[in-house]
Amino acid sequence: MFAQMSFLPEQASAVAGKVDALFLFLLALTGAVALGVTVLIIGFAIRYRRRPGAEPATPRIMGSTWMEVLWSTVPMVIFVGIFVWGAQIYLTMAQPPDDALEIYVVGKQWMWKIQHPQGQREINELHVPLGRPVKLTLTSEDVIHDFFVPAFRTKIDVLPGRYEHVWFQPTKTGRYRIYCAQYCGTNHSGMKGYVDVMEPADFDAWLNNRAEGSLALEGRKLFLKLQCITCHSANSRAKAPVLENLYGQMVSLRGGQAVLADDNYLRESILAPQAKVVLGWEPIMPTFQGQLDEEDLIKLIAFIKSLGPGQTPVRTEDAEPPIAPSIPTSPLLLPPGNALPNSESSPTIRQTPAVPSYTLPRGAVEKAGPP
Amino acid sequence: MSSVIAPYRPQSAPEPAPVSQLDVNYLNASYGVKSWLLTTDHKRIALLYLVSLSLMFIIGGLAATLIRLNLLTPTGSLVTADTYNKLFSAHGIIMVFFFLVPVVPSVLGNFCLPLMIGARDLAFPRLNLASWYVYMTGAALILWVIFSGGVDTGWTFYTPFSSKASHTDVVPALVAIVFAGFSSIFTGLNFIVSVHRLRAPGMTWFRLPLFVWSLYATSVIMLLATPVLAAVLILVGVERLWGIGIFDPALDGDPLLFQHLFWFYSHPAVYIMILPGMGIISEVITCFSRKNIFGYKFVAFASVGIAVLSFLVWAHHMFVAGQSAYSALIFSLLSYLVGVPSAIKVFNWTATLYKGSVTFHTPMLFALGFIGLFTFGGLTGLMLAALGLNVHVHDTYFVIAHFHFIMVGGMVMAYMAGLHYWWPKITGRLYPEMWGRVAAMIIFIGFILTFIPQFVLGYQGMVRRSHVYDPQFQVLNVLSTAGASILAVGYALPLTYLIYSLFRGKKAGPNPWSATGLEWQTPSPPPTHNFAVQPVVDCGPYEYSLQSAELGADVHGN
Amino acid sequence: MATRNASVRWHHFDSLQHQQESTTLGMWVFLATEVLVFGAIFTGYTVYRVAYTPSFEAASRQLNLLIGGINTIVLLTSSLTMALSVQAAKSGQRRKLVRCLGLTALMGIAFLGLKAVEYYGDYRDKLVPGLSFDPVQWTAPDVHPSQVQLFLIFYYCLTGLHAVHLTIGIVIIAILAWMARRNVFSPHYYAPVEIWGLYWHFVDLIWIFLLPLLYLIGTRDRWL
Amino acid sequence: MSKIKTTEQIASASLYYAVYIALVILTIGTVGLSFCNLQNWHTIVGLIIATCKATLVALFFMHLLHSARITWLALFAGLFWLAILMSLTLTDYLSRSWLQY
Repeated sequence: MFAQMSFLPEQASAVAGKVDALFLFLLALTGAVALGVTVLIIGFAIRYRRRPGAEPATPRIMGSTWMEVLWSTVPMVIFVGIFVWGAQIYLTMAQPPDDALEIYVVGKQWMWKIQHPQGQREINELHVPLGRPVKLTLTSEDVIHDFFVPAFRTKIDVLPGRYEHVWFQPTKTGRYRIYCAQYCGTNHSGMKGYVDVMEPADFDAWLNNRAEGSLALEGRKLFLKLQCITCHSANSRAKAPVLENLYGQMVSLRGGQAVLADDNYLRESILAPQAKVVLGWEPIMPTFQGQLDEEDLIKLIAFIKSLGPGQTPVRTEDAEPPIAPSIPTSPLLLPPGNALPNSESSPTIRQTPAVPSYTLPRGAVEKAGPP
Repeated sequence: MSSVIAPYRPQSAPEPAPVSQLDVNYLNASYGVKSWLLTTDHKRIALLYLVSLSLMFIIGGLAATLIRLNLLTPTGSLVTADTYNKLFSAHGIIMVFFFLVPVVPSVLGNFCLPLMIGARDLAFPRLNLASWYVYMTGAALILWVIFSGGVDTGWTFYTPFSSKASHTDVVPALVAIVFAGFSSIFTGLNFIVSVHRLRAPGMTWFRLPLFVWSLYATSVIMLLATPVLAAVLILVGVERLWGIGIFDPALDGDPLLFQHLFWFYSHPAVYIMILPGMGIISEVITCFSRKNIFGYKFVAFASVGIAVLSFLVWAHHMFVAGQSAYSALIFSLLSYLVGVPSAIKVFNWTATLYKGSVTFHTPMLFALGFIGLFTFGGLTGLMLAALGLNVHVHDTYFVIAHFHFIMVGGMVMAYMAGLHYWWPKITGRLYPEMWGRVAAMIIFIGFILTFIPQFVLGYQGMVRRSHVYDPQFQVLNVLSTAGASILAVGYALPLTYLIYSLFRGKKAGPNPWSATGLEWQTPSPPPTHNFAVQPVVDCGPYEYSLQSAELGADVHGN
Repeated sequence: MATRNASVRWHHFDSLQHQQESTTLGMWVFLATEVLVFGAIFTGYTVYRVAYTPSFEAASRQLNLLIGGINTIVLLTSSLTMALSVQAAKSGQRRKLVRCLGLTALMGIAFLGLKAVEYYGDYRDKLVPGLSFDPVQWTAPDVHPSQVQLFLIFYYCLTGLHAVHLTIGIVIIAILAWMARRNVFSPHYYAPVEIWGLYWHFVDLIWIFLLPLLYLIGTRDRWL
Repeated sequence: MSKIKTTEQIASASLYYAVYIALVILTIGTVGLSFCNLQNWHTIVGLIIATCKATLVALFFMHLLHSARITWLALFAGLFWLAILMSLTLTDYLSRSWLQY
């Protein structure tokens, strides 16, 4: 019922209702407090106004400790309650489910570039299926932007040089505004677009209609074109670690630390290979800083994430793999826990799930430095 | 008035001062431009600040006017996007760094603090004058930057936009703000040493007026936060000039580090703005309800508590900026802590009215308006501090409305209350009371109309710093602009009648409000050295009940 | 004597002693502010120092410890002469006061001179990001040119800000020496010597922390 | 504050020289230690020695030892706020990668 009230924007994600519930609760609570204070002030002011001709004598009231204690501790307790409620929602927002559909977003002055794992690319439009959790991995090519979808109640700053994540679960088909909420220069307020929430079947049709090479496939081409395969080969003469099944695992480094091979780690290892050198290998890799734009990086990372055992390309001539038959891409048709990017239609990739061989417990990751 | 037995009892009674003393005051003790530009009298320096800050307020207000006019239509038909960005940057920079932060300490604080503690001047008069010159240097520089092309970074100067992408005069703007910062450091230093060393005999810590307590707490923030701002702005300048990467992720820097250091100043700066306002309200509420403040020590310690806690909450400006979720949890919890002392103050002011003898003079109307608006602004702060909710409203007009409620609804209302309260002391003249009340009402109504729609806009998803917006937001934006025009009339009124009062206002006499503070025990305007004889204090600051009891009915006959 | 005291006492203080206590407190409060000016930059330094330890250690080893060490001694000596100046002022030894203040200022100048030599050496060694920097020489494992640059930027910002403070100190100490020659100070009035002494010692304190943070964060095998 | 304290404050020159010698020895010590292999402990050791030196300078050269409580308070405020700045900033950096996405 409340959601129909005109001052609330449309609710189109699973979390929107929770956010609005907290908002309406706080609105009622603070409204009551504000009303109480206002009534008291106006009431006192009128009740105790100076009457013409009356003496301005007033009782000498210095205060009351128990009242002070009361109105310090009661707000305190309420505040802690609000904090817990708000924190719960925030933590939900911060942890995408494992089966979320992953889509990449690159912000630049002043547009949103979106890449689907299947290779579809869009500008200022984001197509997503209804009901399926969607995890966005976002980065920026220049300054800080902010990906804001009011109908989803989600917002995240998009920083250059690192990946941020945000997720949502659309609950209603339709077109919803995307805004850039972080001031980013001249055309900041024009940096907007739409999320298109579609029925899963329509989404599949859309995906297939527009199929180009998948992201991982594009990444594979880059991997070969950039001669990465020369060192990161699967044979015994490899000069660099094999990348199969790397994503999501802990990697031991020279110097004794270990690091989780996540998006940010892969990104860093491409741009600054000397930063975290894998134990047992020489730091011989050159940097690719300046040779790759953000979209290329995403392609390469998508490729590395897709690499299952035995899937490293063999020779550089394999740049154009044979066309593969289309497979059902509807996320709803996939077995649970099988993330879409890992099972898409790259021909050299078998249809077996290529998810990391084990999943780390959350929070078990060794702390690392800033970005 | 001859029988006044004021709670502050000067050693020799504050009889109507001899004619010769009344004649010579700080305003007419000497004439000429030089006697003003080289003055070390805190009261004259306060007036120098008053004039320069009013000018800055008008310029910042003009920028706001253009912004609101541009937002009348969704397509932003008045100015170009670049101009719009420069306008809101100019508005933010001028209002925050060159008006709100210095205004109450530098004008009312400078004027009143020595009088209220019974001192002949601030501890370092020459430093005080120097701080005005430093401020003016910064102000001149920022005006030059704004009128020679402007700066388009917003007042927050987020990197890497400010250090790499912006093509405007960022570095001179940074330098100007560093100047303004040093000016407030000097002022804060002066206040702290004065409160410690120059209190009149008998003026113990718990007999200090609450305005002095709040100025003291403000000074602590000024001294300990401003240097961080100076340092981080210098780093941005170095990065920009030198082309290196302190905060540039392409060179292994971290843009969030800038935000941490920036908000370490800029969040406490909000309390630099609001704390002195709270002090003013304590003075005005007690005076116009003829009551002791309810819970003096709690209000005083709440000021100090706010000063300390304000430093522990800065990263609530960064909940969606990419800081760690654990850090966000810590800062959210701490943000709620700082709400407690503010709540204590509001409840105590309300309780002070209880069984008072309330009159509705202009300062009181402004003060009551302050309590209402500040309460509302503070309560919306609770919403912003709730993590899950913050994600949605962050960087939207909800935030804009929230901080305008605190800074304009709170701070500017309080400043108006203080200005009207001490105006007779400063100038020796009374302003037309009726016009004052009208202005207070107009400002209150205009303010509500301007900023309530912005809360709704923000929750509906209109992002801040928008030159153009979606058509469904237009109705509320037009409403807001309409409110802003009422607000503009409201602000123009005091400017007019206060200047008018300088020439035609009735003589005020030393104590038109029958107030208890030491500043009212000396003629209006005060003589150059404030007091003819050293005052001695033997009771608390708000003994209106005792005063009334001893004086009988005619105490408030004005 | 009385009239001279009256001329240096401001009207709003009860006595010279009252005034001196107030100015001393003022300087201490100002120094607390200064702690945070440097503290902000230290915080930035700390963040990157924790994140990029190997690069920071490698870069630190390239700094000239010989000059850094000598400069530390120079500054400590100047602090000694400054402390002796305050003592001389308190006990009214005018010639000693002038001599000690002069020595202090001279040692400050010596520090800046050595620092200039060091900066020039850094420039020749290609340790100045933006002006003269050689990314190729940083090849050790885990060492990155961009992170080395970050260390160097903080090195220049911190030592540069320190040098600015020192320069201000030198000018003021020189003025005080000149005033002392003109016999302005007496055992009753020496507040300026006292408070600017505090300032000078503070600048020394900053350097005491800069030495380990900039020069001594990795194991060294050579001075330069 | 009182007159008596002021006369007490005139410390003997020999104390200053002693402090100075201690400072020089500590400086030589800390520089010397940088040639020993302390692994990750260089900064910690360096900061501890620097804190000792700073304490000596503050207590004796800056007369903190005989100063009023308010002077201590000013110094404490500066250091305390620096601690706030550093520790709360580091809560972010040190916990950045705890929560995995």
